[in-house]
Amino acid sequence: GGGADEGAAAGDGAKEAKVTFAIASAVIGPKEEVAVYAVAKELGYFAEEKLTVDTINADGSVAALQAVASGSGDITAADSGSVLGAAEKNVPVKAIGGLVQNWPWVMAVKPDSTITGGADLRGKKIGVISLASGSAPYARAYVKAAGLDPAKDVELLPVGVGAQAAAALKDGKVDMLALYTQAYAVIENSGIALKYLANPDIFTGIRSLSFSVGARDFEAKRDVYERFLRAAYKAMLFSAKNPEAAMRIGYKVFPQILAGKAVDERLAADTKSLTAWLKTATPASGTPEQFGDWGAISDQEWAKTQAYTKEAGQITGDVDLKKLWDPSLLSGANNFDKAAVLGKAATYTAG
Amino acid sequence: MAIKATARRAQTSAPASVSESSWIEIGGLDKEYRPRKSAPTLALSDINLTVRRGEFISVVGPSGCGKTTLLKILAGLSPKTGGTVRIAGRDVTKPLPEVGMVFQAPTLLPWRTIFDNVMVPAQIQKLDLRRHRERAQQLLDMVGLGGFEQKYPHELSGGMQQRAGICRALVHDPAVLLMDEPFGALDAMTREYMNVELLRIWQASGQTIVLVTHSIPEAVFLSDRVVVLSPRPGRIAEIMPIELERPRDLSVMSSDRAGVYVDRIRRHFNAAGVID
Amino acid sequence: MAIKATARRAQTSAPASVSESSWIEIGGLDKEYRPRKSAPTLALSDINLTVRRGEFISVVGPSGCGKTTLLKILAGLSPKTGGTVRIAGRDVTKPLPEVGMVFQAPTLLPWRTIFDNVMVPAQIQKLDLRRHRERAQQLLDMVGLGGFEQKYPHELSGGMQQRAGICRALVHDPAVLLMDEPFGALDAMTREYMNVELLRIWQASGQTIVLVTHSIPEAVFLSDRVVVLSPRPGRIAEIMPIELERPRDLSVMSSDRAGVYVDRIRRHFNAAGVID
Amino acid sequence: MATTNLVRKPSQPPASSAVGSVRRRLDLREKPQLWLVPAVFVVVVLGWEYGIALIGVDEYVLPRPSQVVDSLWRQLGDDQFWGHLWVTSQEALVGFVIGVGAALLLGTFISQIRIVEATLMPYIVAFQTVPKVALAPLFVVWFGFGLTSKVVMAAVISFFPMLVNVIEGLRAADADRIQMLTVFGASRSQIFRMVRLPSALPFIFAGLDIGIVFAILGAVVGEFIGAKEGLGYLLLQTNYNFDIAGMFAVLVVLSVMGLAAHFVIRLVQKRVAFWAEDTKVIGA
Amino acid sequence: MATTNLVRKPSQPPASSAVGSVRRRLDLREKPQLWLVPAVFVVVVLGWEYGIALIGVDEYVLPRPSQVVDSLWRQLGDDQFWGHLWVTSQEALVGFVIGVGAALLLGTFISQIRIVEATLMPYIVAFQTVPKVALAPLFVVWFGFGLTSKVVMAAVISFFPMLVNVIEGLRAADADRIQMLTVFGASRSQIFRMVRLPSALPFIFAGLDIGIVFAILGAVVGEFIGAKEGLGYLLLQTNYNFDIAGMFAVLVVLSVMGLAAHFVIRLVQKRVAFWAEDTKVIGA
Ligand SMILES: Nc1ncnc2c1ncn2[C@@H]1O[C@H](COP(=O)(O)OP(=O)(O)OP(=O)(O)O)[C@@H](O)[C@H]1O
Ligand SMILES: Nc1ncnc2c1ncn2[C@@H]1O[C@H](COP(=O)(O)OP(=O)(O)OP(=O)(O)O)[C@@H](O)[C@H]1O
Ligand SMILES: [Mg+2]
Ligand SMILES: [Mg+2]
Repeated sequence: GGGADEGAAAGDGAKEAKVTFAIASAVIGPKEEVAVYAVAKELGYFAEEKLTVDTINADGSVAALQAVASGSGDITAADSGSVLGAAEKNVPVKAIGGLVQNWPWVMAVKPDSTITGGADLRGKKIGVISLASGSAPYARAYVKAAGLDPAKDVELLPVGVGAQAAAALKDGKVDMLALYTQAYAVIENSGIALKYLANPDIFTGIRSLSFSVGARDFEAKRDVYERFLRAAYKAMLFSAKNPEAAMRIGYKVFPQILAGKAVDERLAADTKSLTAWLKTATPASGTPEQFGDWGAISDQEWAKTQAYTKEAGQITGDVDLKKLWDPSLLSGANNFDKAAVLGKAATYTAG
Repeated sequence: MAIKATARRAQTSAPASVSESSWIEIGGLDKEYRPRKSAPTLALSDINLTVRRGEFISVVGPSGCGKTTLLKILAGLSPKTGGTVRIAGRDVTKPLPEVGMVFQAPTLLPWRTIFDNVMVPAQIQKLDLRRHRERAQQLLDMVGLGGFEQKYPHELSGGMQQRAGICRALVHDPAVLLMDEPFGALDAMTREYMNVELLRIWQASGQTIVLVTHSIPEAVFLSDRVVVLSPRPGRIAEIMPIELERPRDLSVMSSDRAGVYVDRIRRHFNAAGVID
Repeated sequence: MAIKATARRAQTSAPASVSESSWIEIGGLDKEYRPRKSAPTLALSDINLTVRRGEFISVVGPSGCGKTTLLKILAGLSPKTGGTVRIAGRDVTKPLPEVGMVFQAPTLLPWRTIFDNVMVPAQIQKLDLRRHRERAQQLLDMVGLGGFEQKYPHELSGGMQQRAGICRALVHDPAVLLMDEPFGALDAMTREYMNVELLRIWQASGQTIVLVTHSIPEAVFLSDRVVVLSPRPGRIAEIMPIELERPRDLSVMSSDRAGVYVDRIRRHFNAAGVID
Repeated sequence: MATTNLVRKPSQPPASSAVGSVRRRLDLREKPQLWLVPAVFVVVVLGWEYGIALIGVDEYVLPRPSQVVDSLWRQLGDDQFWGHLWVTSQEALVGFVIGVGAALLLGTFISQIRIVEATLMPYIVAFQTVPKVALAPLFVVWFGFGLTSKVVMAAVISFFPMLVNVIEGLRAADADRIQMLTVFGASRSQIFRMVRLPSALPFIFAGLDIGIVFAILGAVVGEFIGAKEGLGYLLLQTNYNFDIAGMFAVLVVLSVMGLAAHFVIRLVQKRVAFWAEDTKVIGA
Repeated sequence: MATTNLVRKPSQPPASSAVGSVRRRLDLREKPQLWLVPAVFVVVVLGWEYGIALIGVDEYVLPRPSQVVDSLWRQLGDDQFWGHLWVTSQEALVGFVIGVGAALLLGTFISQIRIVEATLMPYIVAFQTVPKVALAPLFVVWFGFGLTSKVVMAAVISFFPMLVNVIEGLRAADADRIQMLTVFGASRSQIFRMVRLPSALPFIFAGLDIGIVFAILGAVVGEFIGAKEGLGYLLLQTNYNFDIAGMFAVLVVLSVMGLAAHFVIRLVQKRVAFWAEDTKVIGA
């Protein structure tokens, strides 16, 4: 990848820096680590920013936040609810940019199911990943939005993700699943057909993953984080434009995604998964050419997210957003040459 | 304290072909130990012996000549290398129910009281427990362990443990009794007393007894015949019938005739050179 | 096959105050066993005994009277309940290095060959291994275990194991030797032979020996004095000096004077009633 | 020089009972663990409370004991908490009984018939090396989302340590004792009951001790996979809520459960395998 | 009636060597496990392959052996796979050595000094009951995301079974043997080496057998918490990719690892604790 032609990269005065990106999941898959990290690394976006970025896998958002707060990692893309929870517990973290902006959770039923919406839910069993995961509060909120009492009118069953969840739905142990879109992509990839229910409006504007860093050395590393975000958003744009190329790059950087299979065997399915993930992390409508204002989270979105998180029990009171949310890096992070990235994406062929 | 002989003897049914005079038959018996890690040892060689029903046989021989080995083969505990061993007409390939044994080491179970240790055979053979409890108590009293019934083996002295082992072998009144130096850990007086008691029990019950002993006078005092084994590998050096009239009491031992027997057996040992 | 006495005897340094005539001092010794689960047993009561250096003492008494208990207390293995026990001027509260012991049961280590079992004391006390290996071999040959050095204990007969146990107690030539029925599992001939050998070793080495035995003639034959214990609780019934001239050989035992001693000791047993 | 003492002392001298009462009073000196254990506890807790800041561990990674105690206190006042505790205890206990029971039965069977051992053991080892956590989805599919799958997890994890110890223990029986019983005509099952089982007790109790600890672990891990209640679920929940002190409070409760079970097992051992205690040598 | 046979038989009759050669040939009859183990394997695999359709289990829940073999075959041809295998083996082995070594040392120390045991044991049990998976963030803070945290996990999990067995085993030594050594002036450490350790061997080998299985488990679970390589990571990845056959292939590899370790340990046991083999009774 070329340097200057792709926009305002790190200034000449910028120092070389090392950054550890904590993946908030124990596995590497066709999601942020591919769309953000792998692409930025492979295409030299990090190098342009004079960054050397490494990854660690932390088992979930909480562990990832603990890692960045305590300095085991520098930056993570963690669930906003968990970020709020951390802030409430005085864990020194800061949110510096949004990532997943569209509500990633959705309800799915068997194709032949008679359930069409919230009104049909009375007496049904809903499969959630676990009662201590984002999927449970989502299911409750969904039921509530339909005017039912989540505690009485439905039963939540922890079914996990993947095969276990698919089996539970297929065997009729649950009537529907409450998972994130990308988890469904994996299920569909294995040849199981699903029918999705529309989310009510209440979920629009609730934020999921956001970039978060440790608060203690935030000021000192401000510049480094800005450079990281810029590279990350460039990679997002590239991935949005050409998910298949992004996926190929993902295989190159993380060969373990293949788990012993051939690229051709997995590419179609993984690209589908990655696309599903990208849809949640980019504006709901429009083409990549129209995307901009990467990472912005409006006050209204924060309020909605906070209300939802409170409802879910992850926080008990209001969080001081001024302390938690620092959007000051975003203008610099958006300062890059979109056209160059898009052009490269359009013509990219894996080397 | 009289130990009553129970009537079980009569029950032991033998094939009609087994004559009372060859109750135990040992023919051409060989035994070689073949340990995995060291050289084989020939312990017994060409043993031939016929014991009639109700006979009292003693086996004497230098240490290590194969006495214990012989008893273990009779007890069905150790496989023979060659020859035949039959008890009451049956080939001995595993322990027979009518055989009881006193071991060279007392081998009591540490988790059982003395009384319960003595009751082991009765319990195993599911005999009338009430009657055998009585018998166990009588036996314990006889050997001087009255009052120690509820103690555990490690609270007893070596000789007391051995006596408990004798009670255990007698409690179910086995038709054939194999005894491996039962009185080795006893002082001379207790030993003589036990000899007399054993004779009394034997006479009342009609048991067939094979006794291994290190005491030649004891062998002469108790036995109908004394089998003298030669040093390793054990061969029969002589089988000596003891023609002292029964019932015998300890005074027999001071008689000249007994002395002759003792001397004659003793000569075998000297001839063999025993040690070195 | 002569076993040379090593010169270690002289090294045993005793406080100047300890006279050679009270090498072992037992005063008012009491011992009560107090098991957790059953009634206490008074094993020894008011034992008083002084042994001079180089003396050969035998202890006899009915089974269960406390002989083993006495040896274990002397060996520092079992705590006394009352009284004093001193060896070479030192209170015995734990095992003393100059004491060796032959146990009533042979207690060999199953994971060691016979030879290595015999070498245990030399190894423990980090003695010159080369010289002691020679000595171990001599001892094994003496007791008739030549050729069995590389066997494991379970491949030996009871009497052979006991003999190995004797070799082990002798290999490091301890100043004080405690022997608990060392010849119990041996036939009469082997026993007599071992008696003679023991006397020879003792005379050459000047060891102080306390021997527990069930054989009264053996006690008389070997000892300077014989301690007779009464039945439980063990008390000293008599301490009998044996005034037979040394060196002794087996013919001594057929002498009238020896017979008198034997009879006198035997009377103690009869008087006590021994069993029941 | 003959000394005879003709006054026979009573076999239970008065001194004996006196010793008994002294013993009871000196408990603290005879069993210094009675104060040493709490002492160590206090030292550890104080060190943790005040040392944590020094070594620079953050509270949200390792909370201070005072915070944990606060949280614990709050939990203990909550009925739901006792519900969780009850569920996990139940799962662990039932799983323990099943796992250990199965190990006892299979171990007995296996060790009695050499050929069965040689044939089955490789499969058992192979199965044990499979991380049960990875099989969790299968467990849930097979045993449902309720108690059963957690009980199965607890049973499966506590099974193996017990099995190995049972097999090894039943083999350790003294050959002479077995010979003795054989001569008296004992059947296999009598030999088993009279000799093999008692001889195996030290092994079996070691297996039980390991087993109960792993049964609790198994139940908790089972709850990680898919549960609506139980301490494992509570762990997930507190972690999800970033309530690290609360999470440690649950961990403390789990520890106490394990401890209690350990002490019960050791107590039973002392009662059941009493002879091993009595034969110990003084000063060795 | 005196019978004497004066011809002394050679102590090694020719028959003896004949028996030896016959033995070697009859291996399959003397060790029927040599064909029974594979036989059971074939039956299980065939039953699984064809029975699975009958009982209606979906492939993505429990794949057919043929699929697993396919997948395994592919994995074995992949360099990455060998990397994963190497990483996990390393973690498990190093963890095993550390855990088991620490248990041996601490167990020795603990069992020699009663008071230390009474004081420390409660804490060890308490620590063991804590689900290590829940402590993941701590592990990561302390030991990083690299090999170390997995090694620690393997060590910690294999430690406890070994510890309990070591303590119990060192206690099981025969009191008479200890007395014997004591009389000859043996120091504590000599008693330990000459009696306690050999007596404890059956316990120690049971502990090793359990320990290696748990060390592999520990390494895998450690990889679950946060790893970029290793078979545990591969399990997560295949599961995430819905590649259930691939996941089972990894499980098979883990099983084989456990099996291999088990056989090595049993082989060593036969060599080291030979006397236990030799004293067994024939037919009991
Ligand atoms: N560990 C013990 N616990 C309780 N009582 C014991 C213990 N050891 C021995 N005794 C009791 O002490 C008494 C003396 O035992 P000891 O072993 O000293 O006798 P002994 O003279 O050696 O007998 P033997 O000649 O039979 O070996 C016996 O009554 C015995 O029951
Ligand atoms: N299990 C075994 N393995 C190998 N050799 C053995 C075994 N048992 C005994 N022997 C050997 O067989 C021979 C005879 O032993 P046995 O025990 O029968 O002698 P014994 O006559 O009873 O001697 P003792 O009077 O000393 O008890 C001995 O040489 C012994 O070494
Ligand atoms: Mg014998
Ligand atoms: Mg004794």
